[in-house]
Amino acid sequence: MSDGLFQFLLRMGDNTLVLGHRISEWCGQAPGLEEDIALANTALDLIGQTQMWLGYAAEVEGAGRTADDLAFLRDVWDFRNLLMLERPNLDFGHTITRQFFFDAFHVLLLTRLQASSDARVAEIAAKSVKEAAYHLERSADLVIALGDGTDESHQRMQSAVDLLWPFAGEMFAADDVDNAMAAAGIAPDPASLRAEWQRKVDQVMADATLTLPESQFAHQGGKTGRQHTEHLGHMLAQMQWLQRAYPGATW
Amino acid sequence: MSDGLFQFLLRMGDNTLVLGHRISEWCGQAPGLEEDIALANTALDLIGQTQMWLGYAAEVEGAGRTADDLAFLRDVWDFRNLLMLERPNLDFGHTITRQFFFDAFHVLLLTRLQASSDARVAEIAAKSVKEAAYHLERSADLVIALGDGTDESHQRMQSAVDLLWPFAGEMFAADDVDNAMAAAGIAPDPASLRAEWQRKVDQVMADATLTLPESQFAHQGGKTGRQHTEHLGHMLAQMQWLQRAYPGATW
Amino acid sequence: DPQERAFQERIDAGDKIEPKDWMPDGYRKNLIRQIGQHAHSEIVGQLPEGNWITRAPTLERKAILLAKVQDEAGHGLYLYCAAETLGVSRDELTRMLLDGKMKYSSIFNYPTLTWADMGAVGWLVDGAAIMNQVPLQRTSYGPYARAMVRICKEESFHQRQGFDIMMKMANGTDAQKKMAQDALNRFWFPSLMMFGPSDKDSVHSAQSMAWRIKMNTNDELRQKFVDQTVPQAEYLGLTVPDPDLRWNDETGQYDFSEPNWDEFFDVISGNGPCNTERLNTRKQAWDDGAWVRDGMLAHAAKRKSQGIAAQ
Amino acid sequence: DPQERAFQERIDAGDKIEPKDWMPDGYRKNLIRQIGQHAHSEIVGQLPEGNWITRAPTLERKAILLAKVQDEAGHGLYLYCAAETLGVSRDELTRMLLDGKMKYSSIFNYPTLTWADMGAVGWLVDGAAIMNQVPLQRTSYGPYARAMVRICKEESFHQRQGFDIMMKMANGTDAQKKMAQDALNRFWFPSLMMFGPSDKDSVHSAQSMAWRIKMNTNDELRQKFVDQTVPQAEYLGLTVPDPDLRWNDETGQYDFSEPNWDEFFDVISGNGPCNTERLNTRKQAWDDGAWVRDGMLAHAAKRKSQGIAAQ
Repeated sequence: MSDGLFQFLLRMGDNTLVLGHRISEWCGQAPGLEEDIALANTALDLIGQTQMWLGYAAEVEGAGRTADDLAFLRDVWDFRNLLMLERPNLDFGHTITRQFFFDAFHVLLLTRLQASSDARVAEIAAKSVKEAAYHLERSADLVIALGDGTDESHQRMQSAVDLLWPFAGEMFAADDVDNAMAAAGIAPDPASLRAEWQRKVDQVMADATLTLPESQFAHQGGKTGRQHTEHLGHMLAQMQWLQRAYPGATW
Repeated sequence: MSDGLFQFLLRMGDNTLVLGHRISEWCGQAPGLEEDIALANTALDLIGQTQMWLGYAAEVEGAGRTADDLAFLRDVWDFRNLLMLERPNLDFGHTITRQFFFDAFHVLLLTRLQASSDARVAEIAAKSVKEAAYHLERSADLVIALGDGTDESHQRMQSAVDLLWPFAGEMFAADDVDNAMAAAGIAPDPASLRAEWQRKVDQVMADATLTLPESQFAHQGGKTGRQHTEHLGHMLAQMQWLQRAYPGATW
Repeated sequence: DPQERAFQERIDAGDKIEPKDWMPDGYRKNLIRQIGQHAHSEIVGQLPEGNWITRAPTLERKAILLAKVQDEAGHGLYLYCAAETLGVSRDELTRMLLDGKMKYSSIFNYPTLTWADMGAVGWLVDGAAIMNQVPLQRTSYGPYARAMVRICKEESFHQRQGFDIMMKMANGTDAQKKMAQDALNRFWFPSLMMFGPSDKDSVHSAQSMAWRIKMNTNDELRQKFVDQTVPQAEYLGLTVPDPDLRWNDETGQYDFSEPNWDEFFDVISGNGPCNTERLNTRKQAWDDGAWVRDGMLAHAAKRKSQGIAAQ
Repeated sequence: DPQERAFQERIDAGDKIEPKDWMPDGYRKNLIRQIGQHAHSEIVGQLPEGNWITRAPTLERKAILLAKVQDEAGHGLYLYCAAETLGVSRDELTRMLLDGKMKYSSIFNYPTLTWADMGAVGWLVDGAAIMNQVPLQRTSYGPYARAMVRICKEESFHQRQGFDIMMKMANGTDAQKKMAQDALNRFWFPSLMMFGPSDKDSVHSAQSMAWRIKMNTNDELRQKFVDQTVPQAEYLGLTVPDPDLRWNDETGQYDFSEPNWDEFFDVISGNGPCNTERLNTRKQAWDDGAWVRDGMLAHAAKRKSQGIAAQ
C-alpha cells in the first residue's frame, strides 16, 4: 500500500510540477499582459501544489528524501506525470487547450480527493481544488473565445484539439496503483471521472464551435513511467541543472 | 606563461566545442540532404578539433583533468569561446553567416599557428587547417549563393549579417593572454589577422550583394569569460546533463 | 501664462493633479515618457528573471521567482493604466517600445548568467529602483503617485528576497560564493547607472523637478544607494568591484568611482549585451500573440451583437 | 506475356536489371515503394539519434554519433539516387513522405529516452536492419544492390558501436545498468516488428521474392535476429523482456513470443509514440528550408545565364 500511495502521490505531484514548468516557460512572452499575469499565477499555484504532493510523497517513502530531492534528482523513468503535460507549449492555443483538458480532469479529481480516506490527501486536495476551479474557469473561457473567434484562431484551436486528443485518454486509464487506491478509498478510479469530464468538454467544445476527433486511441506510458516522450528529458536537463551541477548546496 | 597558454588553448577548444554543438543541433533538420551531411561533417570536424585543443589544455593545466572534464564540468564563467559562437542558430542564413565569419578567421589563425613556437600547437593547427579551409570554401559559397539568390534569401542574409556584425569584432580584440602568446611566438596577435579577414569578407559580401554595417561596435566578454550571453547556460545545461547527473560514470 | 502659473502654484502647494485637470503639454508629454518607460521596464524586466525560472534550484525558489515576475507584470499593468489617464493607450505605448521609440531601463540589457544573478537583481536592481520610486509616491500626478504606492510595497519585498538569495550564496559552498561575487562584479556599475547620468549632464532634470515628476537629483539618489548598499555587501562578505571606494569621514558618505558612461551611452543606443534579444523577444511575443488578441476581440464582438440581437 | 517471362528468366538466372532495361510496372512500382521507404527511414532515422547528439556524455561519443548520423544521411542520398533511376525524383518522394503517402520504418516512431537508447538503437535497430539489408546486396535491381553494398559496410560498423555503448552501460554503475535494461525492455519488441508481420499476413511477399527484391521471408529473418541477439544480451548480463523465450534443442533455434501486432498496426497507422513529432519535424525542416533551396536555385540560374551571356 505504501508504495502504491507513494506512486499515486508522485503522479499528483509530477503532474503539477511538469505542467507548472511548461507554463512558466511563457514568462514575459504571453499574447498580452493579462495572460502573462494569469499564466504566472497558474504556474505558481501548480508549483505550490507540487510542494504539498511531493512533500507528502517523500514522507510516505520514508527514505529521507525531500520534495526538492524528488523534483530535482530523479531521471525520466522515475517521473509519473501524464504525457500530455510534458509536451512542448507550441502556440498559445495548444498551451490553453492542454490546460483546459487537464483542468477539467483536475477539478473532478481534487473534488473527489477531498473525501479521501487519507486525511493528508484530503487536506491537500481541499487546498488545491479552488485554484484548479479558477484555472478551469479561465482555460474554458479562453478555449471558447478562441474557438469562436476569428477563422485563424478557430483553425489553430482545432489543430490543438486534434493534436492533444490522443493524449487525453491517459488521464482515465486505471492500473494496479489506481485500483489499490480506489480499494483503499484513497482516490477514485480515474475511469469513474470520465463521463463527467466528457460532458464538460463536450459543452465547451460546442460553445467553442470545435470538434473532438472520433478516434479513442490514447497514448500511454507517462503515469506508469514506462515510456515518456523525448521532451521530458530536455525539460529535466534544464529544471535540474543547478541541483545536478552543485550537489549538496543549499539555495 | 603556462596559465596564459592554458587560457589560449581553452579559447581554441571552447570555440570549436561551442560552435560544434550549435551546428550539431541542425541534425536531421537542414534545408536539404546535402546540407544535413555537410553540417554533420562540420560539427564532427569541430568536435575532433576540440578533443585536440582541450586535451592539450588539460595537459598544460596539469591538474589531472581530461578534455572531457573541461568540456562537461565547467560552468559558464570558465568558458572562453567567442560570444558569436554560442548564439542560437536562428535560421539557416544566420547559421551560415556566423560560420563564414568564423571560418574566415579560423583559417587565418590556424595557418599562422602552424608556425607556432609550441610544437603541439603547430601540430594541432596543421591537422585542423585543411578542415577549416574546406568549411570556409563551403560557407563562403553559401553566403554568396543565398545573398545573390532570391529577394527573400537576400533579405534574410542581410538580416543575419546585420545581427552578427557586432559580434565579429571580438575575434580580433587582443588582451593580456593574446599579448603573452604573441610575445612567446605561440600565437599571432589576433589584431594582425583583421586586415586580411576584412579583405576576404569584403570580397564575399560583394559577390553576395550584401552590405556590412558601418558601426565598429564589438560585443566583448566571451573569450575573457567576463560576461557570456544567456544562451551559453542553456547550452551547457543540455551538453553537460549526463556528466552532471551521473558523476564518475564512464560512457 | 497665467494658466501655467496657476498650475505651478498647485504643484508647489502639494496638490495632486488629476486626469481631468488642465496641464501643460510638456508636463503631459514628460509624464507619458516617464511612466511609459517605467511600465516598459517592468515588462522587459521580466525577461532576465524569466531566464532562470525554469532553472530555479528549489521548488520554493521557483515559486518566489514566479510570484515576483507576476508582480512585475502587475506593476506594468498599473503603470500602463496610469499612462492611459494621460490619453495614450497601452497598444500605442507598446508599439513605441517595439519600434524603438521608447526606452526601458538599460539594466535589463545585461544578461543573467548564474543563479546568483537572481539575488543580485533583487538586491541591487530592485534596490536602486526603490530609491527612485519611494519619493515618486509623492509625485504631483495623482494616478502615478497612487500606482507608486502599490508598487513600492511589493518592490521592497522583492529586494529582501534578492538579499536573501545573496545571503544563501555568500554563506554557501565555494562555488556559490564565487557566483555571488561574480554577480556583484557584473551588476555593480550597471546598477549605479540606473540613476542616470550625472546631474550636470541630465537633460530634463530642472523642469521635471519643478513639476515634481522627478523628486531628487540623479547624483543624490546614486549616493544614497551606495551608502545603503556598501555595508550590505560587507555584511555578505563580498567585495564591491571599485578599488576607489572608501568611507569619507568628512562628508559622512562613501566616495566611489563613476560608472563608465561610455558604456551607458552604448547600451542606451542599442549596443548593450542584450538589447537586440530583449526587444526581439517582446516583438516575437507581440507578433505571435496577434491571433490570440484578434480572436478574443472577435469573440467579444460576437457575444455583444448576440446580446443586442437577443434584446 | 513473353516480355515478362523473359524478364523473370533474367532474374532467375541472377542477372542484374539496370535502369534502361525493360521491367514490369509492378516491379518498378514495388521497387520505388521499397527503396523510397528505405531512404525515408534513413532520413527520419536521424531524428531519434539527433535527440542525443547535444547530450552525448563524452566528446568521443559525440563524434561517433555525429559520424553515424552523417552516414545515415549519406545512405539516404544513395537510396534516393537509386530510386531516381526508376523515374521518380527525390522531391516527389519527399513530398509523398510529408503527405503521409509513403512510410518509413516504424521503429523510428519510438522515442529515445536515455543514453542507453543510443546503444540499443545501434545494437538492435541497426542489427535488425542489417539482417534485412545484407541479402539485398544480391537483389535483382542493379542500382539498389550496389547502394546496399555501400550501406551494409557502414551499418555493421554502427551496430558494433551500439553494442560497445551497451557494454559500457551494462558494465557501468547501477544506474547505467538500469538504463541499459530499460532500453532493451523498450526496444526488444519494436525491433522484432521491424521484420514486418508474419509471412502468412504479409501482402507483397510472394511476388517480391520471385522478383528478388525481397530475399527472405519476414519470419526467417526475425528468427535469425533472435538467434543472433539473445546470446549477445546474455553476454551483456541483460534480460530479454520475454518470459517465454527459451532455447529449443529440437529446432536448434530460440522459441520466442510474437510482438504485439495490434501495437504494430497502431504505429503504422499513425498512432505510434512519435509519429506526429517525427513527421512534423521533417515538414518543418522542409518548409523552413524552402527559401534556402529557392535561393540556391536562383543563384545557380543567374550564374548560368551570366556564363551564357559571357560567351
